Formats: sequence, structure tokens, C-alpha cells
Amino acid sequence: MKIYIHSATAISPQHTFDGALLEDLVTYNTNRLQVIEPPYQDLLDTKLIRRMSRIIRMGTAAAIKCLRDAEIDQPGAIVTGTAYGCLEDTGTFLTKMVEQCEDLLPPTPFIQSTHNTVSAQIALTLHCHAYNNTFVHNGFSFESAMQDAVLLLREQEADNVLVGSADELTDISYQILTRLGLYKKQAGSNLDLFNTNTKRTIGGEGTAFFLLSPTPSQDAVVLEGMNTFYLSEHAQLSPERIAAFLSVHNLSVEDVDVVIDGSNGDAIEDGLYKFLQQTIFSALPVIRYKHLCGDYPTVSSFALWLAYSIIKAGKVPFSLHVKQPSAKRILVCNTYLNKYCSLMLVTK
Amino acid sequence: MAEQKHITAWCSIFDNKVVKNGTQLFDAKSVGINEFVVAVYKHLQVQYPKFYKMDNLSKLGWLATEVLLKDNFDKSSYAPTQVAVVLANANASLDSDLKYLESVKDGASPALFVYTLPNIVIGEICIRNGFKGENTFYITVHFDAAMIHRQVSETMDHKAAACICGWVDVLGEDYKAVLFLVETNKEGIPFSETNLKKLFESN
Amino acid sequence: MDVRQLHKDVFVIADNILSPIGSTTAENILGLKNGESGVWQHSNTNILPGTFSASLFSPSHIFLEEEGDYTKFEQLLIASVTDAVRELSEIVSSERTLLIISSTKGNISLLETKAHSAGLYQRIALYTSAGLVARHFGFVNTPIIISNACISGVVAIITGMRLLQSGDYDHAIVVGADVISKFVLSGFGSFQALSNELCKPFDKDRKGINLGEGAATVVLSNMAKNSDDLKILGGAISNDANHISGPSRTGEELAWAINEALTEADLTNSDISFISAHGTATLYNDEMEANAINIAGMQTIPVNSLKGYYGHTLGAAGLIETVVSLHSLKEGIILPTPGFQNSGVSKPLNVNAQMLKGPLTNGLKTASGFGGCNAALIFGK
Amino acid sequence: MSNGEYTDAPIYVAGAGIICAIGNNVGECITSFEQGTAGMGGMTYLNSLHKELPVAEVKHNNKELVVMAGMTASTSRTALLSCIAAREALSDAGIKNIDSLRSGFISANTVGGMDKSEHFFEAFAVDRNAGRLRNVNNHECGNITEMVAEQLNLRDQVTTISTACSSSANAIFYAARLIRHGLLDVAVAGGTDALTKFTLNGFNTLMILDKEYCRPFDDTRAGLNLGEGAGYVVLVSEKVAASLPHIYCRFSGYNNSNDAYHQTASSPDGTGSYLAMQGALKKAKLQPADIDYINLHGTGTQNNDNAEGTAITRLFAPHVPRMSSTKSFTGHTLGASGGIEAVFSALAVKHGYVYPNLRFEAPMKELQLTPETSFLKNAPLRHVLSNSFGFGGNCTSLIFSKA
Repeated sequence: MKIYIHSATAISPQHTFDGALLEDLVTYNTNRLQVIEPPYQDLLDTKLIRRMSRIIRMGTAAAIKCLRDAEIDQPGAIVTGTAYGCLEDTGTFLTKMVEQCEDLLPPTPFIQSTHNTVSAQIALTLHCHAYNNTFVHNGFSFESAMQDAVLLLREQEADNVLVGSADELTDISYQILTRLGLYKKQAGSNLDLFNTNTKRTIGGEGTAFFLLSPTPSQDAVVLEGMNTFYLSEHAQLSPERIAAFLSVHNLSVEDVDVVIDGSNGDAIEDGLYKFLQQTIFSALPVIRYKHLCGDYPTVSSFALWLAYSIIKAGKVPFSLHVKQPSAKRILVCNTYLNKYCSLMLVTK
Repeated sequence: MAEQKHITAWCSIFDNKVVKNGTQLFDAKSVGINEFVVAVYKHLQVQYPKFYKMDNLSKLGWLATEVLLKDNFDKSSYAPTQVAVVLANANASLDSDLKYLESVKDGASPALFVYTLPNIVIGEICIRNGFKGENTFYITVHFDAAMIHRQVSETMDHKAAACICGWVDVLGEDYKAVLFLVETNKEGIPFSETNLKKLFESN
Repeated sequence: MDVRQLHKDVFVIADNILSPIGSTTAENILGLKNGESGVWQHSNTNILPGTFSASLFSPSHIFLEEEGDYTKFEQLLIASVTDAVRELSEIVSSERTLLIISSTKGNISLLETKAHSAGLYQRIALYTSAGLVARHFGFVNTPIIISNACISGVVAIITGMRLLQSGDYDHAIVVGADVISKFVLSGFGSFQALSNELCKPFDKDRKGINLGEGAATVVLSNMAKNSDDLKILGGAISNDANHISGPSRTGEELAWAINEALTEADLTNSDISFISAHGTATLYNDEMEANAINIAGMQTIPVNSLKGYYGHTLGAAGLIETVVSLHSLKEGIILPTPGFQNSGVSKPLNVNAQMLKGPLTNGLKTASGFGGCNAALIFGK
Repeated sequence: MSNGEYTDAPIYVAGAGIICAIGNNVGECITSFEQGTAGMGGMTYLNSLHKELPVAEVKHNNKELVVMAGMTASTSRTALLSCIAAREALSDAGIKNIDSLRSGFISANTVGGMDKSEHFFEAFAVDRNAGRLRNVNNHECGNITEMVAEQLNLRDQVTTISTACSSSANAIFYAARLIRHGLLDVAVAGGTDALTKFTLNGFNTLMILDKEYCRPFDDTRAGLNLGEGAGYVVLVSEKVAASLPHIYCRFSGYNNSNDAYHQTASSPDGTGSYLAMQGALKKAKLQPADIDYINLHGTGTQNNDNAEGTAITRLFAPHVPRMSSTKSFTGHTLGASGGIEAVFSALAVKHGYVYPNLRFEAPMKELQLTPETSFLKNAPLRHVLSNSFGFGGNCTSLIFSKA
């Protein structure tokens, strides 16, 4: 069964929502990249917008837009991946709980802290009674959701599946993750991420939704394959593993036009990608993207959005500094924390 | 055609009085049912220690049968299986049911539970007299002479030569027993619905 | 003059079994053929210490779509009759039709949950339930209610048979039901008469009875309705005159009832194809029955007890087991006795352990109960 | 994403493991059912100020759980519970050649390492540079799963689902699908959740916690009691099942539907619950009358029991099966409840168990539904339905059938 991506929507620290494909890149001079929220009025009820937290707002809006672009009223299933869930509300409730000694707490942050809130809010907005699932597996949250979506289509349980991801970086989580040593000690321009030659990366957040179905259409992009490798000792994205992945689909690296890789500016972690560029990808143009959106557990959804958008637009945006003018088949390689590795292959 | 059946004796125990064939044999004013049934038992001057173990329904039915059969019933003229017992009442064994349920709180008592069936009174009557014939206990809201007449006739037309039948009911302090001895080929009041009704109401 | 010459034939023209195994006779017979049993093990310290096995309806079982103010007991009666008379509406409203109800404890469970009052006592009375059921269907005649311990159901059929034979009525709808509640469970428990596993009638390891709840109906008529309608041929009742809670030591009183029933049916013991015994799996009952069957000279005839399927359903037992036996006879099968392996009675008895098939002509149903009562019923083609 | 072929091949339950307030393993839980002993009580291990609320705690402190789980002292209680139950399930299944099979761990939870994060926040709320980082290091739900997967050496498919109170039911049926797609031979699936102040206070703000012991499906019900624990089943393919000495039952039906009515409340007519049960029946190719027992979601809140009861009546009447809420024993273990109740359901099919619904006295006025109040054994249950409904309208029903 061929799986087609009929639409893709992303809300990210770049202008990714309005259709202009990365024409003007947004520069940040901090280690924390925040999403640029689009106007939601056309997509969500104004009263609802005020009540929703940021992640719920952006997730639901991206999902609705994605369905509109695919001209689907009701999806056959809704599957979401989120590693952290709704951190803003979780932090609010936790802080109040400590500060107010478990007294007089407001229910809304607790209600909205539940990990499946985004998925549920989409269903609620659409009055959609269909299958609804949320994966919360760290760096594989989005990949798990994608796998579920593909399996549902293969089972013919759904005609189409709305699948996506949402993760937010809040003041609290940024502080904690900084203390845990995820981010660079010095702030610089995000566009210079790959030139720092220092350890660690920059934080990001975002949401991306896709409408998948087994039915072809004019503008649809084929999701040819996806695979995940877990744990560092298994996870080495070795040339052999990549070749094996391609050969499962009767392809070799020569059939790939462009690679989108998961370099994140960490001089040590990026060694992997440097090695791949010297070996299996030596003849291939490589797009790096984490300088655009920062790094976060479900960041590969941004990469898939990018791959879809490039194929659909028929051109590689100038801002990505790749000589290749267009691409028909793109291989997305991502790693998160050097522990979660995934490969996704999309084609015209 | 079935043989002629006659009511050869009748007895009532009601309102602290024992009456047989229209003649009052015993009364005990203003005592409760528990004392009254013991007083009747003592008055009869019989030795039957099992009497004290019975529930009030059985005591009442048993006493009424003792009075009914005393002096005028020749047990030896019937095979044990030729004597039937057909009784009815409104409250079944509710009097004992309530006492049993009360006892369950402190551990159910088999001695009380066995009396939570209305036909146990028939069993007590049969054990006392060695009757082994047909026996049935019916529930009716009031004494139903027509029903008793019909059921006794059925039994006697098919199996029995004599039948003890009637009404035995107890609930708390309210009680009433009216029993009839019905026999074939004996002198007596013709066994009919009307006569049953008349005799029942005369008590 | 032999009164039997006046007898009219009494046919069973419709029936129902409502049990945890199924809500119609067909469902029940299918379940039994598949070896299904309603008897499960229960433990509920609010009712009894320790475990017990019983055949009980699911607490959520819906008996009637419109249950109104009917109690569970009344719902059982109504549901069973409703199914049995599904195609007999003209009989229900006839002046020549009689309703006969059999139960031992009826609504007794209300005493466990409701505030006691004179009004409640009246609500509990069997005549109240009988009145409600009669009104529900529009029966013209006052129902007859039989409460004669565990033989009630068989006595009810015998009563119906005789009233039809006498010509007083053309149809009798005979229904029996009992509900198992703490009242009955604690009582049998106090006798140490309850088995905590599946009962083993006539078996050497039998340890007591399983209680069960259910209802059953037979519609008796003096005219056959279907070509294969069976007849109720004879019946008799006796008393042990021995002990109120223990059966006869000899079994001769039950044997007498069996012989009387055979005489009434104008049959001899060799005409009986199988016996559906009472078989409660208590030590004394089964022994007494074995004695009685031997006295009646029927020890080689296959005998089964259905208590392992339904438990002891008290006032419904005689009816449920008669309906099963009627259908066994029609289908030419003799059902096995669940729980039976090795005979544990002192007289020879042909207890049926496997399903038997073959042409069957007449059957015998027996029942025995507290108060020393016994009943026997013959049915056939 | 594999190229495995999807088939409708039967999936079997080969192992079961539980830890919860009524027992540290499956055997202890069954004894509690038999004796009618509920797990609720005063707070012993949870350090909340709301002592007035009864909770169903696992009867061990973290130190003892660390020993039982064989994990490090700083491990979140959520992971400790998970490891103990999942290991029991795996050893119960007794799969000898597991290393040569593709084995996965599909686990659910809703709190992650929140018990530790709460500690961290006590200091962090005062000073953003304070708080021991190791207490927040495993905050994420997925970390809990990974720690246990590593302990049990389950590696081929490892993922975490979090859909509130239906989480582990979804994990179990996702695992079954992975086997049906030929991606796994064996999956340990279920969920875990530890009691935390976060969830206790959260539910308390919703005013759905009963200050007395909960009374599911009773007319006087006044809310739920929170519990904790973990429950896992081992699902195996037909081929693996054939090699095993014992299996519990077949896992035959499943469905996830959304109520799409309100973020936390169920719709009055129980649309989501109805669709989930109906969908599971369809998947299992069964009629409503085939179900012999329903393990209810039955939280004891006005709203859930009403919606669930309405849906059951709509779908099953007049053949309403026996039903009970085992939450009257275990409390509501949130993300673990679907796993724990799947184990109870699998055992029900295998041994003919129907569990009692404690403290039930009178049916809800508007619905004449009376749950079972006795513990039944040897019941010939052909098909058992287990309901798990959660916030966000997430409704999941599973069906376990005689093998």
C-alpha cells in the first residue's frame, strides 16, 4: 500500500504557516527559538483561543489548517506525538501547588496538562468521534504517531489519518533543560548554528500536522518508508543501515536527490553527519534544518514538513543554501540526543 | 361418579377459643398466641415434646388436627397413603420467616429455617399421625371454599379416602385455624362449597 | 367405576424456561446439549462466609422491557409466561383458562431490603404477586398458588392436569419461579447443605446442593396444538410422615407416588424410558431416591438429575426439569447428570453420565422436599 | 514502518502481571477479590496535605519497591511499579526462546516521573537554580517506559501512549496491532501510574474525589478514589502461543473512539463509550449478547457512570451482561487502569472470574443497572469486555475471548 501525504502544516519559529517556503528566515539571538503564532481567528473560535494554552492553540490550528488544505472535513483518525505534553499548564499547576500549599488550585491548568489534550481538542473542535491516540515517547513520539497512522491505513481502519506533533518550550522547561546541559552556553545567531564548533544545541518548539491516505492525488507526496533506530549502541546511523533501509524499497543512494539531516550544531554529535557526508552521502546535497526551528524531541516532524514542502513546491528554497534547484526524492535522517534516530523517505 | 364425601368433623382455633363441631371446648382470655397455644396443648393432655420445637403455624395446625381427630377418627380403617392433607392460608410462613431473618444476624439457625415453608405444618401433622397420602399447601388471600372443595375432591377422587383440609394462618398475634375432616362413606354434613363456607364463617 | 375413563387427554402445547442459561426453552435446551451450566462459584461475605456455588441471574439481567413496579420474582413469572403464551393470546383471555403459580419463597427477599410494615407483608404475600401477574395478562379466573416446598412445581402440574381432566377448565398455564437471596442461602447454609463446588448428584463424593434461580411455564390444554405435543399422563403426591427436614429412610412413600402415577397413566414401570430425579446431591435425598426407584423396580432405567445445570431452583425446579424432560423425550435424548462419576448410593441405580440417544416413549419426573413431601409425574407421547 | 503483511490472525494473552493496592502480584489480587478486601485507606506513602481523601496505595514505600524492582534508588515510583508488574507478566508467560523473537514493550502512563518532579519543584519554585536535577531528569512519560524496557531487555518496538485514563488499554491494542502487522512476535503491553500530589490535587480541583470509599454505579456515588499500580499482559502471535504451555485467552476485539463532547466530561448519552464498545464488538465479530461480563470503567463519578451506564443500556439491553467495576477495590489507577483491568479480564475468561463491585447498594435511578456484588468462579465466560474511558473523550474498549 502506498501512503500519500496530502497536506502538511507547520507552526514553527519560522514563517512556515503562510505558504511562503522559507523565503525570509527569522533570526534569533538566543538559544531559545519560539514559534511564530499565526492569527488564529480564521481557524478557531475566538472564545476558545483565549482559553487554550499556547501548545493547544498551535496544535489545533495546525491540524485544522492541514485538513482544510487537504479538503477533508472529518479525518478517519487523529494521532499525535508529544514528548513533553502541555508543559505550560503542567508548570503552572505544579508551581501553584507548591506555592499555595495544595490549596485553592484552579482546575483548568490541570485539565489542560493532560498529554492528550491537543489530540482531544482537535476531536472536540471537529466533533470527530474517530480513533484518537497520543504517543509520548520522547524522541520517537512523532515517529510512533506516524507508525500508528500508517498501520491504521494498512488495516483499512481509516480512509485517511491526521497525524502530527506538538511540543512547547516554556520558561520553566527551558531553564531546567539548560541546567541539564542541553543548550549552548553562549547565545549566538541561530543562522550561525553550524559554524560555532561548540558543544550542545539550541532549544526549539513547534507543531506540524500531515494528512495521510492511501489514495493518490495531484499534489500528493508519497511517504515511501520510515524506520527508527533506538539507543546509542543500536542507533548509529551507519552507511550500512541507511543503504539497507533504501534497499528495502528497492532503492540505492543514487535514487535520492536530497538529504535532510539532523545536525544540531553540537560539534561532537554532528560528527555522525560529517561521517555520513564523507561516505554514503558524498555525492548528495544535504539540507540542515535545526538552525531554523531549534532542537526538540518531535523536531523530525519539521523535517518531514520541509521535505513535503520542497517536493510540492518543486524547488529547494534559496535560503537553505543548497545547489540542487529541486528534488523529487528526499531522505530525512534525524537524531535526537544521539539516542533516537529515524529515517523517512518521501518522493514525488 | 365419585363416592359421596362428608364433613365428619370440624374444628376451629381462633380468638383464644377452641371449638369442635360447634361446641366450645376451651378458651383462655387475654393471653398472647404463644401462651395460648401452650395452654391448648396442656389442655389436651397429650405427650408430644416435639410440639415445643414447632413454629406457631405448625403448633396451630397440629393442635387443630389433634382436636379434629380426637375421639371420632379411626386411623386403622385407612391405609397411611389414603389420608390426604390439603391446607391453605394467606401469609404462608411469613410469621416464621420474620423470626428466622431476625436470627440470621447472630448466625442462621437451621431449627428456625426449616419452618420457613408453609407446608411444614402438613409434615408435622403427617408425622404425628403417620399420614402418607397426598398433601398440598395453597396460598389464597381469604378462605376460598370453592378452591378447597375442588382440590380436596380431586385428591379424594383419585387417591385419598379421607382428607384433612382447611385454613391455618398466623402472623404475629393474628391467627386462625379452621380444619375439616372429610371422609367417604361416612355420616356427616355433605362436603360442599356452601357447607365449607358456612362452617368456616360460623367460627 | 374407574374415574380415569372420564379423563380427557392433557397436552403440553407450549412452554418456557427462563434461567441463567437462557430465556427460552430453545436457548436452554441448546445450552444443556452444549454442556453449559448456570452454576458458578460465588463468594460474598455479606451473604455467606466462604464460597458457594449457585446458578444465579446476572444482577443486571433484564427480564422485562417495561419492568414497572414488579419485583424480580414477578418479573420472572411474567417473562416466562409471556414467552410461553406468545402465540396463544386467545387462551389467555378465556374463561376456561386457569393460571397456576408455584413458588416456595416468592418475594421474601424484600424483607432483607425494605422497611418492615403491614403493607410490606401484604406486598410479599404470594397472592399479591399472583394478582399482579393475572392482571398483567388479563386472566379471568383467580390464580391457584401452590407453596409446597421443593415439590411445588410438580404439584402445580399435577393440579393443572387434574383440573383439565375434570373438565373444569380447558387450559392451565402453570408457572413456577423462585429467586435466591440471602434468606434462602443462609438457611441452606445453616444446614451445611450447600456445596461450594458443582453439585454431584448420586456421586460418592456428593457434598450438598447448589441453589439456583429461574422460572418455567407449561401451557396445558385439553387439545393438542402441534403434532408432536406431549401428554401429561399421571401424577401423585405422598408424604414420608418421618421428619420435617429429612427424607424417608425407606423411600417407600416416593415409590408409592411413582406407582400411583404409573397406575393413573395406565403404564407399568417398564414403559418408562428415563427418570428425571430430584437428585439434589445431599447425602440423604439421593439415598432415599435410590431406595424408592429400587422399590418401584426401575433401577435399570436411565436416571438423571439436572441440578448440575440449574442448581436447585426450589419452586421452579419441578417445572424447569419437567420442561427439559419433555423436550428430551421429543428429541430422543437423555441428558447426562453433570457432576456424577461414581455411584454413592447403596442401591443399584442407572445414573446417566453421558448423553444418550434413542427413541423414547414416556418419562418420569420425581421431586421431594422439606415437610416429607414427594411427587411423581408421568408424561409421554 | 515495515513491509510486514497485516493479517487478522488471532492474538493471545500469554502472561499477566499486576501490582496495585490489593496485591503485589496477580495471586494476591485474586485473594483480595475472594475476601472482598478493598485497597483504599488513609494516605501512608503519598505526602499530600489532603489527608481527608482516601487513596488506594501500593502497600510499599519506594525503598521496598526499589528492591522488588531491582532498579536504582532514585527511580520514579511509576517506573518501579511498571517494572515489577511487567516482569511478573513476562515470567508468567514463560517464553523460553524470547531472545530469538522480536519482543516489544508498549507501555502507558500519564504522570511520568511526576513524583520526582514534585520534589524538584519544591526547591525550584523558590529558586530556579535549586532542586536536584536527577529528580526531573526522568520527568517524561517515555523515560519510564525506556527504563523498564531496558531492565526487561525488550527492544524491537518500544513506545509510550498517554491518553489519560484509557492509556494502557490503547497500549494493549496497539501492541496487538504491531503483532498483526508482523512487526513483533511478543509484546509486553499495559501501563503504570504512581500516585502523585499533582494528580491528587488535580482531581481534587475537579471535585470528583469521594471523601468516602467510592461506590461505582451506585445511586449515591460521589466520586472516585485515586489509586496507583501497574498492569501488563504479554501478547503473543499464534505461532508463539502454540509453543507455550499455557495461555489465558484470545485478545479478540478493540476500539478507540472519541466522545468529542467536552475536555473532561462524558456526553450524557455516552456516545464515545457506545462507539468504543460497538467498535470492539465489530472487530471481534461478535454480537452484544456474546459478551458475558463487562469490566466497567466505573470510576464512581456521577458523570462517568451515568454515561457508561447509558451506553451499556443502549447497546446491550435487554441482554445486559454481568458487570462490575474493580475500581471499587483498586481505586482509579489512571494510566494503569486499562492494563490492570485487562489482566483482570484475561483472568476472568481463563478462570471464569466475575469480580464483585464493592459497596453497591442501589442502582442509579435513571438506569436499572445492577453490578455483580459477589466474586464468581468457574463462570463459563466466552467473551469479556473491558472499558477504559478518559479525559479528552478518549474511549477504548477491549474484548478478551476464550481461546
